[in-house]
Amino acid sequence: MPPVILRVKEAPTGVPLEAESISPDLFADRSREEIEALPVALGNESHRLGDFFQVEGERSDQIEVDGSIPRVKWVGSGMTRGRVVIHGDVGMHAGSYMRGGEILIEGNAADFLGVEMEAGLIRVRGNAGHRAGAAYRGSKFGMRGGIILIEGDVGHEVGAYMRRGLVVIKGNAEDFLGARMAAGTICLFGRAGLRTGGGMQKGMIVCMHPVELLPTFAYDCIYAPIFLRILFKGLKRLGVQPTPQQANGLYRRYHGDLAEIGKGEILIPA
Amino acid sequence: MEINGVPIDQTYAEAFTMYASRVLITAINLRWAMEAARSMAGFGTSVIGCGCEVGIEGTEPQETPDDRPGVRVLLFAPSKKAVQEHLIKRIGQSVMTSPTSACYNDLEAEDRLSVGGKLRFFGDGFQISKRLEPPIIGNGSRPRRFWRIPVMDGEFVVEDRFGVHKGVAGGNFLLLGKELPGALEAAERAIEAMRKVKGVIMPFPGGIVRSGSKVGSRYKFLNASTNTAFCPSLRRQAQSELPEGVGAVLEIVIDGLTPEAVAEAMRVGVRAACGPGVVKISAGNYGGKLGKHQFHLHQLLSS
Amino acid sequence: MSERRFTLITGRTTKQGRSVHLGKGAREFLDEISTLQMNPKDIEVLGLQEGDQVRLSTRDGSAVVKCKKGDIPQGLVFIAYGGFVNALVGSDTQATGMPNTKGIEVEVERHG
Amino acid sequence: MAESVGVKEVKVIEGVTCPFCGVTCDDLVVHVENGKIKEVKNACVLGKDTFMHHLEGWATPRIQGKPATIDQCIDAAAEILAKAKYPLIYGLDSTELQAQRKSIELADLIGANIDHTSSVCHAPSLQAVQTVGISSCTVGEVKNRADLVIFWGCNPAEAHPRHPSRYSVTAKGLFTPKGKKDRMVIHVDVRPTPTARMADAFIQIKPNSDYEIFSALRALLKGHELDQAEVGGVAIDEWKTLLEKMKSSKFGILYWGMGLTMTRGKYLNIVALLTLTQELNRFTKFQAAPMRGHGNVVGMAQVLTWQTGFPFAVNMSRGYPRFNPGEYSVADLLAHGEVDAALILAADAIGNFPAKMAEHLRSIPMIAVDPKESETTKVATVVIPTAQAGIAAGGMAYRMDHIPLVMKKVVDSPYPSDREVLERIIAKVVAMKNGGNGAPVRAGGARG
Amino acid sequence: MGRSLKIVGGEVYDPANGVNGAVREICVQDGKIVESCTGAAEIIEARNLVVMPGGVDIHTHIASPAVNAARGFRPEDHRHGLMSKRPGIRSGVGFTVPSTFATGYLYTKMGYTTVMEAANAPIGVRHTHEELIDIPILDKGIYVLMGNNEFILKYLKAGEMEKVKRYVAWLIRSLKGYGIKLVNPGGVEQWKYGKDVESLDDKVYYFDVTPRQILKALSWANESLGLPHPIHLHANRLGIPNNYLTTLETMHALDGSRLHMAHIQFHSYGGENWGGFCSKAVEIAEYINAHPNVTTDIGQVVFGDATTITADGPWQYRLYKLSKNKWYNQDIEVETGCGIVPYVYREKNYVNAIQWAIGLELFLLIRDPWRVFLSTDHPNGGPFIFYPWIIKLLMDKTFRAEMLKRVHKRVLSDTTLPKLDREYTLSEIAIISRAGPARALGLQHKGHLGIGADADIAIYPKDDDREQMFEHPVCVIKDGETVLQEGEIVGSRDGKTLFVIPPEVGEMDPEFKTEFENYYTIEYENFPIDVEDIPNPEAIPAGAAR
Repeated sequence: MPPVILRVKEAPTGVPLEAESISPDLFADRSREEIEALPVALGNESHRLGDFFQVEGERSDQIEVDGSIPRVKWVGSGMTRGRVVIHGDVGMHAGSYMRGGEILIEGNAADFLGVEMEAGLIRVRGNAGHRAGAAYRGSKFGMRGGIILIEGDVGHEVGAYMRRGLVVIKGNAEDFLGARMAAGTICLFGRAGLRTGGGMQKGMIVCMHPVELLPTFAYDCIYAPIFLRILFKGLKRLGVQPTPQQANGLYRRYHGDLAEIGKGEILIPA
Repeated sequence: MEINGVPIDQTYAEAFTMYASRVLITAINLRWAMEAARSMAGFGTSVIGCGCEVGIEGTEPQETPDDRPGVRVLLFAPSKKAVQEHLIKRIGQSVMTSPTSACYNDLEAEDRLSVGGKLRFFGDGFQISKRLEPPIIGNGSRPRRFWRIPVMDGEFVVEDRFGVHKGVAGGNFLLLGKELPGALEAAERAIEAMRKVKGVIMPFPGGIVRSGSKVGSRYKFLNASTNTAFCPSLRRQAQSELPEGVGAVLEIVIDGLTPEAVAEAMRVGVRAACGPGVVKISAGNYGGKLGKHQFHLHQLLSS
Repeated sequence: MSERRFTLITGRTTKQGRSVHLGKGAREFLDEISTLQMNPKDIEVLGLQEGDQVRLSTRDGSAVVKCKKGDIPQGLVFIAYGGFVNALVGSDTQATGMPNTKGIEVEVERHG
Repeated sequence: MAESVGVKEVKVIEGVTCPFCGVTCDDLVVHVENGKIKEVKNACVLGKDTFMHHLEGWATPRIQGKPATIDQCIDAAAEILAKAKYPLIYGLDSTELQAQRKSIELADLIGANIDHTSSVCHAPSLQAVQTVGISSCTVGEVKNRADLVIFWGCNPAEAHPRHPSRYSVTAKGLFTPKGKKDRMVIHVDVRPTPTARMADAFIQIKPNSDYEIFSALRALLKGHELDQAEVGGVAIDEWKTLLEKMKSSKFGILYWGMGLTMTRGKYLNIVALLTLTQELNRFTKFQAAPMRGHGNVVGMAQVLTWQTGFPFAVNMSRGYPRFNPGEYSVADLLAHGEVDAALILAADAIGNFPAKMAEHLRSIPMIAVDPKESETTKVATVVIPTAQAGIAAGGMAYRMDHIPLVMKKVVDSPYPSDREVLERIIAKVVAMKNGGNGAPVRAGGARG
Repeated sequence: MGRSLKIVGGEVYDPANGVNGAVREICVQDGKIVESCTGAAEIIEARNLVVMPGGVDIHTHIASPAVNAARGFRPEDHRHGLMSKRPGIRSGVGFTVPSTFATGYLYTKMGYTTVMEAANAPIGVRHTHEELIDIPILDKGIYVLMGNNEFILKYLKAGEMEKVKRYVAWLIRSLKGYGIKLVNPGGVEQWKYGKDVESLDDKVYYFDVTPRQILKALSWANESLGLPHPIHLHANRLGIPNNYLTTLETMHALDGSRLHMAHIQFHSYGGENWGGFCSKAVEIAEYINAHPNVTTDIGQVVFGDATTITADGPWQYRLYKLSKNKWYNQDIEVETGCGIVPYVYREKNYVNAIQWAIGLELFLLIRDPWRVFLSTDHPNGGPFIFYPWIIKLLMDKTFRAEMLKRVHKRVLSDTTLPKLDREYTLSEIAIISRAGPARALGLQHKGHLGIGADADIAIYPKDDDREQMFEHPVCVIKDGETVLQEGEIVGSRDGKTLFVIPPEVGEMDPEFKTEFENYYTIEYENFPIDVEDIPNPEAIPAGAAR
């Protein structure tokens, strides 16, 4: 199926454009004219998608955005199928509530990437902002499934409140990585900020560099968890190659957060 | 029909349906994977006395979920529930106990039995569930859940659910030998060839059974007894199937994930067995009354 | 250089709270918001005198204020909310809406 | 201002509510002579100055820096707002409930972002409550029952001067007849503030270590031993002692301030605090409360919540309310340069915001509605002076514990109230949108 | 105003006036039902439609400091039910704790026109009146919490019953309240030191009075002041297994006096513990059937999201520990408490399923529809927007049978619900959702379509799917003005605030001001609310002392 290509006519620079209509579910059965007529909001004004993008192709659940759209929000939010590729940056809430399919962001993603997503794959070649894979305010749980892979750096509270799923970060993370997570897996290849895993209930955070841990994490042992081997083998399928040292080596295991039920674990190469 | 001068009876092996599962055991090296597998397959010769039939299917040096050497074990039992019970018992007692081991499902099937999901309680509340999704475990497959159970050497990883589907048990053929050493040699040749076939096990010791059985006995409390028709010593006392000159009979029983795998195993097994010292090849059946599968020797050997 | 690194605390003071009613251009107000409180020992270590001008530099900006001895632990410096603080505070809120306004890493050096 | 001549007119107004802070004292006595405030009794220095100096630094109506009439200013403001695609309405703390109510109606009408000073004050506390809840009470409960009061990262002696005497330290109540003698007061902060002087104990902690400390206290409360010997620069044993005091109190209260909301960790600092105090209820009665309030900031959160469902950082651009701190909060809207016009009411945004945020505000059309000149009015496109709420305009204000109180008008002002200005802007915007005559609309936008 | 209209051709259900489906013409003038219009009248064609008085909700939580706290602390709830602004219509959010404008519109969209806000701490009533201003269309009244008021406890301790009465009258008058609400009497005062009461005869710390004394005293005060509504009681031990015994004892304690038992579903539980949790609906219904002094609303459970909001602080602490959800607690000086915990009722959870069944059992087992009223104890049992779904359950036993297949199977074995064949008639629905509550509230001009009644009228389509029918009124008229047509709000207008003027029973003692200021933190003079502060007040006179 040839993709629908969205060529950026005029990228918003100030007032944000909200374009949850850029979603494979909506493009799949629509003609080019119908896609152009999909609604978007520039601040409090209603517009057509075609006012901002030149649409090429139709009736496809493959979408390519040909350019950087850092002020375009909600791209692929709630999508269940297909693939969205953005050849550049994307604005807030990309892939939030996502339930299937794939988003590839070749540039950077803004805050709230993949928040409360349930399934699917989000891959970012650049950096991602705060709260990727986390929860919106008030929700008990964040990401409920799916995979987020960020090749660059990330902001605060990435993977916070996570209930299930996998977040892989090749770069560095700021504070509260995996804070209050209920379960799930976070794998950080770069360096962590402060308070990693603060308030975590269960779940696993693997940090490939030494981490300054909270006093409420307790050291257990040095060992080679078999599960990591399964995880790393899987990561290779996503193009993430752990070093042999990381794949086969020993890890220091800490459990916490003892302020909560304390069944989470943080693994750091020994 | 004759192969290498050995006549093949115009008969068929009668086999029946049993539910099958396939387990992949890995460990730090092949030796320890094999130890666990052997232990798991132990005392799993016949459903009659063991409740299930278990055997080692083969080894897997690389392509395992954790990239460690592995051994595949097949387990057959009369019902899904029985498969589940025996998997839980055998993985729990023989694999979980074995140093460095991990245990994965290796059968994609609609029906899936909770096995790790039951063994997890051994973790006494410290067990950890991990679920991995399609792009990580290969696109198109279902998510897989693993249990990580803390044990004294680290952690025992066992998959939550194991696939089960209908398999075939009781595929067989009989080697009628002039005398025992020659018959045993022929049977060994057969087993060696058959072990290369995927998806089958020969559950008896070394793959070979000498105490073939028939249905029923003169004792009310026993529903199977020695296969009088093939015991050389009873050739004149009971109704016998043995021609003159047969001094020893050995049987090879095959359980397989599919009828095709059983047929293939029988085909390569019979071919390898046929040689000096073998008087005839036959097969065991119950007149077509017991099993749904019939493997006609002539048919499968001519293909 | 490490002795020049401090943690900057900002906050309300009674004087700032009172003088704000005189108007934000009032001398009392400007005086209060442009005064850095430091531990006397830290002043000494930096070779400063009370009343000296110091430059505060953070990741996000810098400001020149005068220093004053205060009841404050070593390693901390305090300044009242106001225009001078604003120059030192960044705008990232970590998706909370609140910029880092207290507990900021700051370099203090003599100015002029 | 009308100077009256002849007979001196003297009024003594009792039970006046102070508009300055969240203590919201309602026992002020204001003496007014000839329309001027002569004396304010019972107020703290901050409250007193609020009244006594309310005439100093008054703003004047102007457009683009040139003097204008109020009517012209309202027209200009309406025009800016009606045209804006992504406007911001902000401030709203130092005013009364009816004006706040109108500000939301305006935001709804024009599809604006609306946020208030909570956003850069106790919004992290609100976010924490949204995350885990809170075990709390009104200040009267503290006055009547508290035998342990902890001030953590707050400084009531300077920011809420009458809180200790009215509610929390020396106040005498039903089960605390001896006031201070019936209470233990503990102050925890990174430096000894004047509040330390009224406390029985002061615990000095390292900056930015609150999260670690609350987490450690929670773990200790659950019976865990920790690997560390000290947390936040204080020995574990000392924390254990504090914990024992908390557990053995009959009624404990922990008040926190911006020492927690503004430092690294933000709302998660408060989450840790709130879960600790909630969990202490397994042992005793334990509560926590934020030391809120510049002005009537709590009232704004209240009315915004009942009208939109959300206490701050509300966006109406899609025709219905949405909430997202980090996106619709004032700091982020400005830092990201998203808004294209702003109405700043009763707050000095430029004077209080980090430089980068202020920079964006300067670059867009901005309306400042304020009784007094400020850094904001200095650069605003339109300046509309108003009567100061709680002094020259009546209304309602909320105390830090959500208790509403009536603010009395004690003197007249030549300028309209905030509410009136907003009503007139709304009417004008409605007229512009409908091409109509701009007749005032009623509360709730009633029609027919 | 001054609009005249005639609703013609409709099947009228006006049980208070004995009209049961007859085709009648309803005439309206100046906001009231009249015998006939004096001049030209607008005609509303109602042929093949059902005409009923506007709905009256006797127990709901829609505006109060507690409700607003719940709104503020549940942003996740508001992502459902977004309501856009339109000219004349304000935007809002609405699910379990809707915003104010949304609340008015959502009730109107079901044909409801009068609702009673069921729990208010006196010191927060000023706030509530402010919220009510922003709840359009509906007429509203406020119950004032008194069951744990320390002044009442103090007067009771001293045996000063007259002071209790005077204080109650002062509170109602000062606050422009409608009735007396009790929540876990004595228990909430105990909660202020982290405890609860276990029985009607437990003594409250320091005050040494019992829940039984509080109940009797406030009931007596209520009746001797002649307030239109009986005491509105959230009994002790809400939500706890085996609480039905306390419920029976409570009703027995007030034998003979008028009594409204709020959300009785939550008080009809058996079993020694959660494992043995079971229904005691039969026992409770039997008692109510035999005691005409008792009215009740059910507090029906609806599956899905709920927000539990109650002054019952100790219960909410238990629920927080049970559910592990977030927990908001606000104790209110001198007066009461408040707890909020989000909750999800699940079909397959046996406790939730049995709670659901108990509500329906009670509806079906209590024989006199004039004494049992429709409520979900919004939003405790679920949001009020599910009233039409509950009506369908009551009117359609086939639908009940379908639901029984979905819920936890213990409902089949452990409750009488599967055996109950009763189906409510339209007239009975009109009683439990309008005529009955209005009568129990003493609102003589509400809940019926007789001459002189307020012209609050709901016109529904005839639809065999009763949920559809009650969810989609064709037209709703409030005070004679059309406020809803074809499913859309067409005329948002302000509703009235209904309050009771109690009889003069004497001023408070001179020392009361001192005591007040000793224990409260506000000035005595700043406590009362001027009627001028209420934009559309309507005073309801108290009746004769009983």
